[in-house]
Amino acid sequence: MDPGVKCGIVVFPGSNCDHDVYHVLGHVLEQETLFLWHQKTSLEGCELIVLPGGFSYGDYLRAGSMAAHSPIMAAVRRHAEAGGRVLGICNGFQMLLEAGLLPGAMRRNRDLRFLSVDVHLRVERDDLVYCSGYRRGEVLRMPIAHAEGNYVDTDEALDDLERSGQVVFRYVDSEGNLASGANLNGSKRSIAGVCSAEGNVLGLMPHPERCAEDLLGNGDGLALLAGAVQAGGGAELTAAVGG
Amino acid sequence: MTASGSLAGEPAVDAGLASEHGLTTEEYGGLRDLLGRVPTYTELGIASALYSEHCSYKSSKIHLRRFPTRSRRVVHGPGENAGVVDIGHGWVAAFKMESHNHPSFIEPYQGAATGVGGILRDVFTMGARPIACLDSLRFGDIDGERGARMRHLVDGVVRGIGDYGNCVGIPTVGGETGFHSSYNGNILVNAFALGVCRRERIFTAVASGAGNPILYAGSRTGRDGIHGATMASEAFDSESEAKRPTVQVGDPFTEKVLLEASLEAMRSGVVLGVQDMGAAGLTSSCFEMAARGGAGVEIDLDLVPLREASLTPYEIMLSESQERMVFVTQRGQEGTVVSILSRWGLQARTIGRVTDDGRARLTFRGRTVADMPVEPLVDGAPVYDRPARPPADLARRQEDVRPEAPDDPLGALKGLLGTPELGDKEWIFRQYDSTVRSNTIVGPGSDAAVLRLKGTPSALALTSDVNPSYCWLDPRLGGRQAVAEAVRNLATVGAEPVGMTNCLNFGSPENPEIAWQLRECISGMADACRAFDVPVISGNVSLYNETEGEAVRPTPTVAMVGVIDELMELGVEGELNRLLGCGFWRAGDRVLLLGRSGDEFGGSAYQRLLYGVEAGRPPSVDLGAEAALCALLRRARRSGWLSGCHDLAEGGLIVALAECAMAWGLGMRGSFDGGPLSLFSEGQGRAIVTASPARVDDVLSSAEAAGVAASDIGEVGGDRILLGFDGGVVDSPVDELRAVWTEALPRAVG
Amino acid sequence: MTPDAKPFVARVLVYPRAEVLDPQGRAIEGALERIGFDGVQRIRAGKSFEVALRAASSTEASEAVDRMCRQLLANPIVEDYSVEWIRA
Amino acid sequence: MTPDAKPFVARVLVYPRAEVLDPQGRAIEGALERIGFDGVQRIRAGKSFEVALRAASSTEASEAVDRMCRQLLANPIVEDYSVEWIRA
Ligand SMILES: Nc1ncnc2c1ncn2[C@@H]1O[C@H](COP(=O)(O)OP(=O)(O)O)[C@@H](O)[C@H]1O
Ligand SMILES: [Mg+2]
Repeated sequence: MDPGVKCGIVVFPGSNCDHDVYHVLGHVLEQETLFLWHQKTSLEGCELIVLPGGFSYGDYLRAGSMAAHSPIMAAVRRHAEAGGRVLGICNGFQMLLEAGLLPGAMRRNRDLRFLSVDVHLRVERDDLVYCSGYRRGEVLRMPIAHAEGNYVDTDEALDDLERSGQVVFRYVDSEGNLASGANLNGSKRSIAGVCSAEGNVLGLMPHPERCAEDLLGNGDGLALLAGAVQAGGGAELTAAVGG
Repeated sequence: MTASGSLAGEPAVDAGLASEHGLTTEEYGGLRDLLGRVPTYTELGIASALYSEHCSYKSSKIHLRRFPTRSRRVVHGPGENAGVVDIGHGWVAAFKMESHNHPSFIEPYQGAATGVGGILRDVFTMGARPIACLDSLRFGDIDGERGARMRHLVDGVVRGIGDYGNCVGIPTVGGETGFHSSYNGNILVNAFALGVCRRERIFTAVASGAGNPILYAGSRTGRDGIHGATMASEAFDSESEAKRPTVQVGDPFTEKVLLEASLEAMRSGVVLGVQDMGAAGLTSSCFEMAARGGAGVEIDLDLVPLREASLTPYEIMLSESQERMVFVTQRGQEGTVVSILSRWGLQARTIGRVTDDGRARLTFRGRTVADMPVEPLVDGAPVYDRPARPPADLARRQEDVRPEAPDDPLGALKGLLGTPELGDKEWIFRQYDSTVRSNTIVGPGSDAAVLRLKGTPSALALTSDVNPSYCWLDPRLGGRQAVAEAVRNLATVGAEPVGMTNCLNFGSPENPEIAWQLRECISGMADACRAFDVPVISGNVSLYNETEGEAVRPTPTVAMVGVIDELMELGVEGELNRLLGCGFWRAGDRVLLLGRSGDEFGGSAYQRLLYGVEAGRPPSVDLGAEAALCALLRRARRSGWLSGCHDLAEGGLIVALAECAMAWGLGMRGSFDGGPLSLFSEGQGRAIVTASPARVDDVLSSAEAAGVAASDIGEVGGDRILLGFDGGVVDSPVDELRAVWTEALPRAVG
Repeated sequence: MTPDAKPFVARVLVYPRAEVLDPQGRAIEGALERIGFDGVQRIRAGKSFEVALRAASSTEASEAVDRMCRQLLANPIVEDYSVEWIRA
Repeated sequence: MTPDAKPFVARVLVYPRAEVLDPQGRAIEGALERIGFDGVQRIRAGKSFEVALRAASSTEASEAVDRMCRQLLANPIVEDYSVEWIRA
């Protein structure tokens, strides 16, 4: 693999996809990858910060709400504000919302049950570093596994989000069409993933790290992580996306 | 010790109180003799827990001895928290199955959740990292008004299992779910967990080295679950309501950090022994750990972290509060463990030490409240050879009831697919995270789940099986069949069985007819284990599953683990998850039927679910023919000949073909040499395989060489199932079958 | 329910029973402490429901709410409930 | 917190904001109807927390609880909260 970026995976008590992300970044993509304990206050020079899935602190209040106050989150915030890459997957996405690094909030899934299934996603942007391996409109298959992935915000906020092109992935059917049957958790406007205005912070509910190897029958998620570790980006990224 | 061990407010101990604790007159007498005095209240509580069926296996021990427990792969057989087998490349797998039937009936959500928690702790106390769970569930009638409570139980159990396993981050990759009115008053919730670790990292629960400290870690001790072990050893009656406060509440977050912290502590090199507090809490963990080390223990109960200060020694020793562990470390090194645990936000505290006098001595506020010999209480618990005799109505049960041939085989097929029993179980398993840890190649919905083993070329396969109707009609045959089906399910993915665990769910062994069922089932299972050379490495017995005299169907749940040595021999990477599943996915593949098809309808789904008849002799199980079929399947898999495989089970050939078609929505066209009734026969030792036309001859000629009947019955393709048989044809769009099948369970659970 | 039913609004509070583990309460205590609230002594975490219903009388309304609590809103095995009236 | 802090107990109620769909409330309404409660008009499903804390004064206590709500107990995008005092 090409020299990419140094990756840090934040481990919160209750994270449980930390090792899965590590496996893809460290072993499949062969990047320098380390775990960052939630009590750290420095990111140790990591350029890509991943907030992994799981049930941080048990998620006993709202998913991600307690982790959002972890000591390391101040450093993650500074990193994000400086244009650094932050990728939140599932519980990590929930943390980014709770920490205010991405707009919106999560409610419990529409039918109030945990959902562990494969879904189809439509790629809404291909100008983000994360999506550089995808084409706009492309349909991906990825697993979801969550109880609180029902994305919501006010209508005005959602309009703003759409206008500024911050919706990155939507739940669709296998043909790429919006359909309520394909939006299993009930998210507003079928939103599955959003980015910050500058495009450097991305959060999504599906798990790209669980579908990054052919051996597991699905490699659709690999390009997302491969994009995330691409060298360069940084400043150019901000310029290219324009915010 | 004198009676000074009694505390103010404690009831006086006598034979009557002992009997309320479930001890027989003889057991109580034996206890008094052992101590040489009247036991204290705390001691009585401890003895009643250790003598309970749940902890002592007093009614089943004598039968369990029949199981083969050794093989060249077995590292630890029964007796540890979980059995351990070698799975190659320097790795071992630790696994076990446990019941949580009674708690789940009382409080389905917490009962099932804490069942998962308990089995996970059994695995990680061995030093193994849990990587997969299975759950085997039996419910009663869920239809109509009368089924309302049962639907509530289904909902609660499934949520409980899901919420716990999902939070800890262990995928639930398979299981089984059955429905039968015999479970109306007593559902079954059996949870299985498997963990892996490097061979040299395995730990055992041993207390050794006089003077070494005993540390308590995890949640504080509360009043919950007091007497759970005793409760699991009693039949239900109207008083069970009153036992409700004994339900434990699970905290999966604490479990997750306890898991990580414990594994880290075990890697630190200072830990000598680890034991979780499961049934009978601190009592069983201290006594069993001491017994294994031939040691004694001294515990200061004032040091046990409590949720409420008012807990008595009796309550402290019997509490079943969840997410608690005991560590024994080298003397002077306890600080290492304390600091690892505290990094994970957990408290650890020294509560006592190991001694060398073989006694358990407990003190509380300056008084000795228990002083008992360890070994005789743990290993010397009574063993009963309960009277056993076949049920009076056995002959009537087994009377052959010839089924009627279906006028409308397609209608009968739809009828079966539309029952919760044979319907799609996705409504259940989509509530379980089945892909976390990113090892799942084949998840729930197939014959066997398949997990890659990172860092090795191999994979593990898992399955859980039993047919309670077969076991009720002929327990010996039913026991055999359960093992045979498990071996066959593993063979469908090319896996060699390496070990088995089980959960024996029966009614009261004090009823001679149930004792007979238990004995016969175990014999049948043991015979089959020998025939297939599969060791039993762990297990659990759950007796007294009955309510007001009505026992559950005998349900000896089998969970089996297999190894695929070289995963890549089976096919190319991107196709493995499809070709190891049991669905048609490649048009043009040939469909072959392996195994001899005879008419077998005793206890069949056809009779039971369509006609309400549960009678006859269950399908015969020819262990030699099964072994030949399984060897053939494994060979064909390893040779990369197969693109899919599905064994024939409930509902027979036509149901199996429908399942293959519904998996990916791809149909088949072919013909079967038999009448309409034979489509539904449950003759054992059969499987459907698919292969590209170029491979058909290889499969057929190997089958011939192996003495396994084989015929080409059709071709994969199109969007219909079209199967000709003697006198007619079954013809249906796959979508129509799928609609019936997928709706069955969601509709039933409302 | 009679045609002349009147509107009532109850508030139902459901908490884990005192002797039962309250993992959520413990977790919140921990989180509050971590973010610097040092005066917190104890958190009990529970559910609250606002139930608007029509009933012929306050007795009937209160009986109905009580039944709801026992049958659905609270799990008596692990939870206690209490009812207050917002509109009686 | 000063040494002469006094004990306070607040009750915090957190409900989905009016304009946000309350799937749990809807589910409970459905379930109540199915089991035969026909007078139910509307259910709001929320959370309640009992917060026991020590503070120097009631003003201080109420400020602390307010901050807890904003920082942790409620998410303003989807939830509203209210505070009542059980022991003020
Ligand atoms: N409670 C459950 N949890 C997880 N998976 C389940 C459960 N019940 C059934 N399944 C899955 O549904 C599929 C069908 O089950 P079953 O008919 O018992 O399979 P088989 O007859 O091959 O043993 C299996 O893949 C099984 O793993
Ligand atoms: Mg099968």
